[in-house]
Amino acid sequence: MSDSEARVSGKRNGMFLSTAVPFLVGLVVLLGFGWIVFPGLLYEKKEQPVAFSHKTHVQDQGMACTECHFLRKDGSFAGLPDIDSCASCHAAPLGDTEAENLFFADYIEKNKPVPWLVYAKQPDNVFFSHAAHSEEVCGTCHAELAGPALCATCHMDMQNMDTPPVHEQNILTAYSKQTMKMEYCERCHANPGHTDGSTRASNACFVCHK
Amino acid sequence: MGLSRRGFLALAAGAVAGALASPIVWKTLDDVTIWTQNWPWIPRLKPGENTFLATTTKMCPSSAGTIVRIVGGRPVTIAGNPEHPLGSNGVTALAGAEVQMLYSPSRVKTPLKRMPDGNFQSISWDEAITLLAGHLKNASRTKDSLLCISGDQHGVTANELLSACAGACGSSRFFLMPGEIQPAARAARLMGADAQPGYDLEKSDYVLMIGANALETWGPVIRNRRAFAEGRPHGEPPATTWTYCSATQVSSAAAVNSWVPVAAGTEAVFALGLAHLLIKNGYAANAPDIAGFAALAAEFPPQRVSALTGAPEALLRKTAVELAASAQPIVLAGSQNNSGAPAATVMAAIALNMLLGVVNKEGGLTFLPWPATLLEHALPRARQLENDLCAELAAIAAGKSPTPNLALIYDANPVYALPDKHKLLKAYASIPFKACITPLMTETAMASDLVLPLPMGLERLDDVCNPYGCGKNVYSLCVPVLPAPLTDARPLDAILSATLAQAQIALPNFADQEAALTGTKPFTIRSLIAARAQKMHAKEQELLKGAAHTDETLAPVSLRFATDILQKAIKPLIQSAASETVRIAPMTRMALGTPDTAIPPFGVKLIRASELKGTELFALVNSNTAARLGLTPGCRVRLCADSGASLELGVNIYDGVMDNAIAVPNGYGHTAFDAFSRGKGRNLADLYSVAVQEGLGSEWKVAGLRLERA
Amino acid sequence: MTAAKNFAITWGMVIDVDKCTGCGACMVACQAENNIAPATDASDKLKALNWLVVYELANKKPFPEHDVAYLPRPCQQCGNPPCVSVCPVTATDKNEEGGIVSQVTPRCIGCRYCMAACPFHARYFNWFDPVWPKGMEKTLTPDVSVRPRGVVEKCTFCHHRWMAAKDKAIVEGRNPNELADGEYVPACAQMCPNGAIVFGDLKNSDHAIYQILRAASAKGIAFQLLSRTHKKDRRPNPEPQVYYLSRRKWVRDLASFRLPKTRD
Amino acid sequence: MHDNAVSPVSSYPDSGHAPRGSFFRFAALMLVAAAFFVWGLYASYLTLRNGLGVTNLDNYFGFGLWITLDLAVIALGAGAFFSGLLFYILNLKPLRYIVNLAVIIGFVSYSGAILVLMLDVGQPIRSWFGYWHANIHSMLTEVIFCITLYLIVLSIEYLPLILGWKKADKVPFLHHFGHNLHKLMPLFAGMGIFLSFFHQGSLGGMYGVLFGRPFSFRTGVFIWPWTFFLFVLSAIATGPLFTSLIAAIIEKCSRRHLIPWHVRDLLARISGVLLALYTLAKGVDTLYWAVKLLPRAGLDFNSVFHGWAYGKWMLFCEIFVCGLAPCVLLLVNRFRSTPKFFYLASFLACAGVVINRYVQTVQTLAVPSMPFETWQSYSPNWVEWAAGIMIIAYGVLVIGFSFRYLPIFPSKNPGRAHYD
Repeated sequence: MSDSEARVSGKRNGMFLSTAVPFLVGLVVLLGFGWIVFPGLLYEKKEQPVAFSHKTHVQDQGMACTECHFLRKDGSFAGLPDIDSCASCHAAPLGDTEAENLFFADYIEKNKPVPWLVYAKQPDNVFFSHAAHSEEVCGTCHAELAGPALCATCHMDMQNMDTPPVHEQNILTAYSKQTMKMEYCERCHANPGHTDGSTRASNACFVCHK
Repeated sequence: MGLSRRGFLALAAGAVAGALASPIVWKTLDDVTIWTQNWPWIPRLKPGENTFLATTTKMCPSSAGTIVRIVGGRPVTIAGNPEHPLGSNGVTALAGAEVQMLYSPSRVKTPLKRMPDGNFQSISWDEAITLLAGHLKNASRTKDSLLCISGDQHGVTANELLSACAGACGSSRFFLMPGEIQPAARAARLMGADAQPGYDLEKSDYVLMIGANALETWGPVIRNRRAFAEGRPHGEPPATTWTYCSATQVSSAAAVNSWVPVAAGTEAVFALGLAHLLIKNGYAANAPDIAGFAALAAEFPPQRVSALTGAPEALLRKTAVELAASAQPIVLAGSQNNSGAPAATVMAAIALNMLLGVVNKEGGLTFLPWPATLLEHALPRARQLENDLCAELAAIAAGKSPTPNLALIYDANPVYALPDKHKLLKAYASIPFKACITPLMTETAMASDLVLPLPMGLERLDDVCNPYGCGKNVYSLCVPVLPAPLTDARPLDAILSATLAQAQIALPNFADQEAALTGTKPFTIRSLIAARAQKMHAKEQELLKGAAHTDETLAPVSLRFATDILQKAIKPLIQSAASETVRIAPMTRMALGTPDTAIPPFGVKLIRASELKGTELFALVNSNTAARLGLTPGCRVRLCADSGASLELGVNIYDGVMDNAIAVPNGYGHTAFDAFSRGKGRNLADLYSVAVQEGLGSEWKVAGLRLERA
Repeated sequence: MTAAKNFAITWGMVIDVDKCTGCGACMVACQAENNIAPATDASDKLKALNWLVVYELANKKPFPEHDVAYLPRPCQQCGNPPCVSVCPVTATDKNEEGGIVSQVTPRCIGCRYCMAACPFHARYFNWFDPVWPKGMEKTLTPDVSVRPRGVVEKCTFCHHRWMAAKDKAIVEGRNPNELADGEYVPACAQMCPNGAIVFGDLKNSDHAIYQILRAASAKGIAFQLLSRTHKKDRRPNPEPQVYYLSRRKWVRDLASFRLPKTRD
Repeated sequence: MHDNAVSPVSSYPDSGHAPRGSFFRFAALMLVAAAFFVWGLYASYLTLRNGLGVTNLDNYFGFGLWITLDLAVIALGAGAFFSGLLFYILNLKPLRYIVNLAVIIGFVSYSGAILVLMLDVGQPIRSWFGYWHANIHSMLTEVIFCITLYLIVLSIEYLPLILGWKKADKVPFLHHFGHNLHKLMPLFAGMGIFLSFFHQGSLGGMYGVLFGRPFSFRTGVFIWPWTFFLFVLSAIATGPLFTSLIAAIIEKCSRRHLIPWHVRDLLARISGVLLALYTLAKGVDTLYWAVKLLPRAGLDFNSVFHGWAYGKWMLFCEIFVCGLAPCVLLLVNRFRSTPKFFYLASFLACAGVVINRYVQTVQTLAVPSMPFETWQSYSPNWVEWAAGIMIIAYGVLVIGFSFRYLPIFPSKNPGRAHYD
């Protein structure tokens, strides 16, 4: 190659080095930051006020889920039990675990409701009817969604968790990491298989918004 | 090798590309958008279990049975209790706001003592009780030096406690705030019935309301409106006929069969006009002095009635014909500003009911026996209603009766509600020490020396007994829906018993031993209620769950027309009706609250655009009167009365007002309470003065109304 | 110009104007039920936020022929809603069984085009953030989200009460789409002391509203707001699901906008 | 300074080498504009911080001064796409003097409109929902799409002018980039024409489809009510006139002769024809509306006008004073060539469009929609005026700086990048 061509190719190599490489460096750094570091920054991690163990209650004590999470007579969902239903068994400390003593001192004796951090908390403008998503309704076609399996479609499988997972709350939206977004609900609500009259599901706005 | 400018630009471009291809931009945009849907400064909802508690509203004069919805221990909304005899599915606009009023900004939080510089300083309950006990002890030394004013028009237990306390301190000066019941009781007594006139609207097929706005503010309005609604199936011609006589064609006038324009204050003349027409076509009552009454009625031929009241003759005759034609007619009469008509008005109405022969009949005028008096020293209900607060304050002002040393005001707002501010409130102000037991910071509380917080209706145990206007005996309880009051408030029995004990005055005991229940302390609301329930053969547990006890027994009466008294009582009405060229037509609406509640937060949006603009109040006149008086829409006038009081208002044209009438809304002009009421418009009560007639109680009227361009 | 959408269930209202005394209990109940903030000064009626407003009608005659009537005006839940077609972000739609026009405030961008489209003025904008006196936010019901500033809101026939009634029916093993008459009633219909507001499924003959409306229409005393009568008016009719009754002709004429020439 | 005869040389603008007017005059003007801009910013801060309740808008008048201003500014900014059409597509060479200014005016009016829309929309952060949850039936969706896309096109058209700045021009890459971009202008002009035609029309369609509002409702063809075409026609008729007006103002301020008269004459003739067409169409539409549509909606011509603020005088102005009169002035040679009449005609035509936008926006909402309602009135408060004037000040600033530092008008100096 003549030196002019070398110079040109060198110039071209130089040009390649001085533009493409920084470009790639910038690209990779930001991609890494964006996909790995950034999501973590959005969430604020908090521990539950009481280290409640589902495993002890469900497996060791053989309690049924519906003893605490049940549908009331008026169709509304009881959600998390109030302090009185805990006190019905925990009138006095039953075991000697440190968590239970704390729970007893801070809440039972003061009859103060436990400020649980709800993992699947929906914002105020969303209405979710547990009655409409019961076993009878979904179970007719989905045999696999029996009992806890049905709950596990939207909630974390809590029944054999010994310590409650860390609650991660988005600092902007106040949603928790497990809060279902609309597209997750639309897996069933917008699924033609459900809205063709075979079920009562509908994707109309006011079915879920209030 | 340092970064060249080109290198830096390339790095930046790569970074931008990397950022765009990662969630940094898009997730943040999505989250910021969701942030706008859940702004932290917007109140959050709190879920909870729905429970419902039945109670009776004490805040609203309708005394209706209500059901309070409680979500996770928090009362949120209120609905009607259809099972309650005075209730229905609905509630009034005032009762509907009762839950929100629990959190009204003008709630009295702690006992307050007025300091020398005029400001209030919050003190402890012990300090307050000691202070009050001291004054009570001095007052008990001299006779009749304790003045008690109670705002509880519809209950008995609170009044019994208060009057028993006054009795224990040697004073019989216990007064209820002026209302519709006092003149009615006085008229009944004068006509030979020591009982409370009742109106069995449910079974009546023709209800004539002279001045009494029974579908808005007069009597137990929810029960009245249920009776009204039951008689009018949707879309069909009404099975019952309601006629409303008033100066303004508002509220009830829109739904009744016919509206008859009758000037405020001339209701008695209209009633006598009807009596005359009835007697002329053969109606007679077997009362002894029918002849005298017939002669008096004859002085009111239709032409004179029309001239005095402004009601067209044709409508007077039509009403008389309809009255005669109906099977179970009933005539109600009352004042148009809901604060007590002159006795003559109710006497004329009772006379009409006598003529129509509906006394103590189904669908007619039923006389209800007075509730029993349980405590010693307590004034019987009949005597409580004879005491006339306006007459008493007028006497104090005139020096005819001694100025009390101590005034004890319970759940009442006389400083705002009473007329004749120059005379009556000067007398009231001359009382050296005034203690006010009230849930809200009213004008009276602001003018008091000691303010004691009383729990709101939904926070205390109280009772409702035969509210004036009901047709049969009704007794029901106001049950607390909260475990404890939201402020440091104490119920009346706690305050009085602690004060009397501190002042070493013996707590009044049950009058007759039979009522003395085993072991319960007599001077408490709970035991009084238990005793009364037992006397009435009512089930106390049911009452505490919000059920009401009803009793159909009526007081046997033999009525007479008492024409001589009626003649004396009607003279001033005719004299003022003839002399006035233009008259005030008060307009009262339940939505704007009572003097004790002022305008509830949810009532503000119900204020009519033609009534209030910002803080300026507007009177309404029809086009004829406006032309005659030279008023143009939006001009400002000053209404002046002989008593020297004056009111500055704007003027709006509205043809739903009768001729020569200036319609002024009631319930404005508050100087206390909170931003929902304070400073809005003017207080119509200021314009009224009081004329006291011997043995006939006091009459509110605007003497010598003059109009000046402001 | 779409035709009216229809559904198996059509929630509707019949308001008997002849029984309304303008007391405002419905407006108070509506504010309490739907978490609407109180206002310290509402004399500017054009900025006051209510979902239901009671209009005062007059027959424009001088005293003594003057007559007054009160007309409560909720959202008419139109069968052919002028507002739904104009919303740029589909924040409002008539797509749900029951025929209630939904208003999803988390999606509304506050452009207020639907307010311009609605001839009944049934849509209200949050000009400021809602403020309750300290403590009064404890009386918020858990059924309706509190709306921030910058969004439009409207009467929803207390849609949350329908959802609660359906849940109760499901738990009791009944079909939630066949509710009995009165199981689902908006707050205004329940709280009206004169029973002037009748609510129910217009298509369900066991609901009282069905007979009341038929009888009234047969007698020609039922009317609808803006129900125009000119043959050649090719504008689509909003077809409200709210009907009114009045035995007084001037009320029917005034409110239903009959043409002067074609008045019967 | 002006010579009647149209001769190419002598009227050749003396741009390029002569200094661009004294810096002091320029700085003074820019300072005044900046002051108004800051005042507007304060009003915007209040609106965004406290909520739209600080304005006089209410539940009857959801649209007020800001929407009227938006529509007027976008209509008058139509000069950009229309002169783009004439120059790039129809190859009317003389327009090369004015096409760059037209683009800048277009950019200013659209970006200004978006600026004020961000204030006027209750939840500006959610405005991207217009794309994400678009409702294809709504005229406003089409407006949101086309206005934002056309703003991007305008920015792309504005970019080469920016790159023409002395300092930027020195960077070879930018110089070439700007030059190549200039070659693509016809493509962008074409896109601009398509987008503008639809959103100018949809802005009119927004009012025409309101079947709840008899004042603004119109029948039409397929899905477009007649107001769709009226708005487009009025926009392209007055756009170029507005551009000539701005050009005249710039010449007056900089005391320099920039655009030869024959360019303005050409624009005037085109606008005159279009204005005549528009006025005719507007007349026919008003007649049909008054005679046929209103009676069918239970109204008559008199019942939709009220008092001074919503009076018939504005309709008279729209059609005669600002419609017919400017047509005559623009189409008759004798008047067109005398600047005084030309500028009067331009001003009247533009004023006519502003009145039309005001009437369609505010009067539509003022007419009582239910028979038992009464007329309501609206008057903007200082917050709305301040934010409105901010847009005008923003325009003055951008045009001022562009004129001073960017090669808007073609100049003799070969060294400078110029585009014709």
